[in-house]
Amino acid sequence: MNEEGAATTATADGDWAGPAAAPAHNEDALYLELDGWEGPLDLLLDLARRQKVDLKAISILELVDQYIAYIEQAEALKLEIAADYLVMASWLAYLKSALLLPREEQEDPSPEELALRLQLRLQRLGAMREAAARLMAGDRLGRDVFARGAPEGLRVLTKSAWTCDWYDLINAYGQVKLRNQPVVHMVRERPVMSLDAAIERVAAMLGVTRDWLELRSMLPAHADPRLKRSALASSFVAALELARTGRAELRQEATFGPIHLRRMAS
Amino acid sequence: MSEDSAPDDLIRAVEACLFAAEEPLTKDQISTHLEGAEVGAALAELAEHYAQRGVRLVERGGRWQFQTAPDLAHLLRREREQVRRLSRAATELLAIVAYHEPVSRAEIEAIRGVQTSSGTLDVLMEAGWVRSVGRREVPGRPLIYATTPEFLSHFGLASRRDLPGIDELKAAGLLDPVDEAYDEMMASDEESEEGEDSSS
Amino acid sequence: MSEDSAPDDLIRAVEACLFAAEEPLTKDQISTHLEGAEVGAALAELAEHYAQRGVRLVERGGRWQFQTAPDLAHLLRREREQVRRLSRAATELLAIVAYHEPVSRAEIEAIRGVQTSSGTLDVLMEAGWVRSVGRREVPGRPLIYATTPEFLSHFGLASRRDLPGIDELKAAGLLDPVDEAYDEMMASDEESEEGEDSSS
Repeated sequence: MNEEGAATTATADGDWAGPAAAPAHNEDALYLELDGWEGPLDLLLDLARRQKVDLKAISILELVDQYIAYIEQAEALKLEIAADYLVMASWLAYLKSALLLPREEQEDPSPEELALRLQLRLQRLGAMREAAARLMAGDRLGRDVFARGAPEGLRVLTKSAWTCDWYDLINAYGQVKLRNQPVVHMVRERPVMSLDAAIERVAAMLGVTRDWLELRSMLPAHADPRLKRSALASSFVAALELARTGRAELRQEATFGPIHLRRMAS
Repeated sequence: MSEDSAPDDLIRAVEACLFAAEEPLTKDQISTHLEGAEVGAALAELAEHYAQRGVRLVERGGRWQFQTAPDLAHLLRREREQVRRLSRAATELLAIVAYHEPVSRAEIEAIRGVQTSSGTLDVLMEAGWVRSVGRREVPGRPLIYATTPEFLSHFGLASRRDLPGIDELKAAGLLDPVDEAYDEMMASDEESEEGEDSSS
Repeated sequence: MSEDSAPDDLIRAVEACLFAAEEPLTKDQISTHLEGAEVGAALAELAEHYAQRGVRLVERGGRWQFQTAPDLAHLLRREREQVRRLSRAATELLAIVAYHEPVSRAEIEAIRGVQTSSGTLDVLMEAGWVRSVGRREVPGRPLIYATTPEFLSHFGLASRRDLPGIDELKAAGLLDPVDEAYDEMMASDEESEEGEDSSS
């Protein structure tokens, strides 16, 4: 039922139309429902309005007393009070005592400054409250004024202007022809290094030294790129084969790192 | 009576009522809205006032409504051209019609090797590049299609003979088998990698 | 000019266009529908013609629309509620955005003295009355919010200058942040004190 905690201030047609003081005009039945306020500033503004003077002329001291009395009463009734209301109460108590102190004992910022700033805040919030109420009271579309109930509507018909270029057309035809050509597979002769050749080659190179050699450095240097790929594959398998038969040992320090190999001491 | 002077409140109320209504209203319905007022005269006066304007007050089957003047209907529908690229399927279809015309749908499908959705052909006809040119005198008498003069002018062709022949397509690399082209690309990639290796 | 004579075709066309439109239209949108015609004068004449009728032509945030005259509201209010119910928090938030725009969430909270639940802002954005219009170039780059043309249209405002009391609020400094207002008061106090000093 409690619409955003503001049901108490909503008018019959649902629009908020006045300050939060609305339910509390009866001063005798002090209204102790903190839910009705949006926060300490809201409550302060409400109390300030009850001084029934221009917000520029409110008595801050009086306001402080009213606020503190209000909170104390709520506490006496053992109502749960949100922390920010209590923080405001103690700040206001401090402000009051500072305002009552002799001037020379005041620190910076002066209590007058703090009081003035609080007053300025209340004025600003109050101004927005009134502005909101006036805004809501204006001629609202769908409540006070009405748009045409059954507009015919303005239609925009989209016509497609198709486009295609010469290259796409020819290329498409090429692809069609290709897709439906009888497929003939031809395996062309490619330069390869056989496994036997690789074993022989790697073993021979290992025979020259006892140092670690990198596998890639053992490939034919100036070969056709396709032969090089074949040589890399075959040499790798050759290295594994040599290791398996105990003629070489392999070392790789990192995953995908270079592979080194050297002749096993015989 | 002069229409120029401010209309009276009843006329204004009927006017607003009909304007805001979501559907045509009978006299009685309007009257109910207006605390039982007699609205016949007001309706007649409003209809007369609006007769020359861009909006009319009309009665249809005992119900009253505002509507825009019929002579202005064309202004309320605006055409807008949107340039759209032909889809891959439509492009293939168009190419087949161009190279093989006149051609039936079944023949197009035989050449394309896939089924053709009817929407695709519609797009080409809408674009004005393909039209039906009669029926093939075979069982079923299928429609046959050919390209139009607009097709030639869009593609800047003097005649269909300007379409490149198969041999020319081959020479331009457009008919190279895909895997061969791929191999070539790979080979050149490796070469460039090596270049980097040796330089480092 | 006499409103009694038949309006010219351009006026009729603009009238029909706005009657048919489902949403308020800018001058440019109307013009686009009418083959680029200049419609400013026609709009002015139409607004004048309708000023006394049951339906008005109004401009809201640069967009034009017909709507019923406000004094007839009591006759047209329907049984069903067409207007969104706004909570007090939402109402206040909307006013703060409208009078201070563009404004960040922190600035809104400085005025209200409480945190704003995100749901409240969402309600206003969903209604289409408030939208985010970028970020403030300060640390944290907070989003800043402003009202929309729909806001003006819904609340019957020709522009933000029509917000009730905005000139008075501005003149009274009530739209300036507290810090600024305080500094200004102090500065003017000092000046007047100085003035007194020098005169003495």
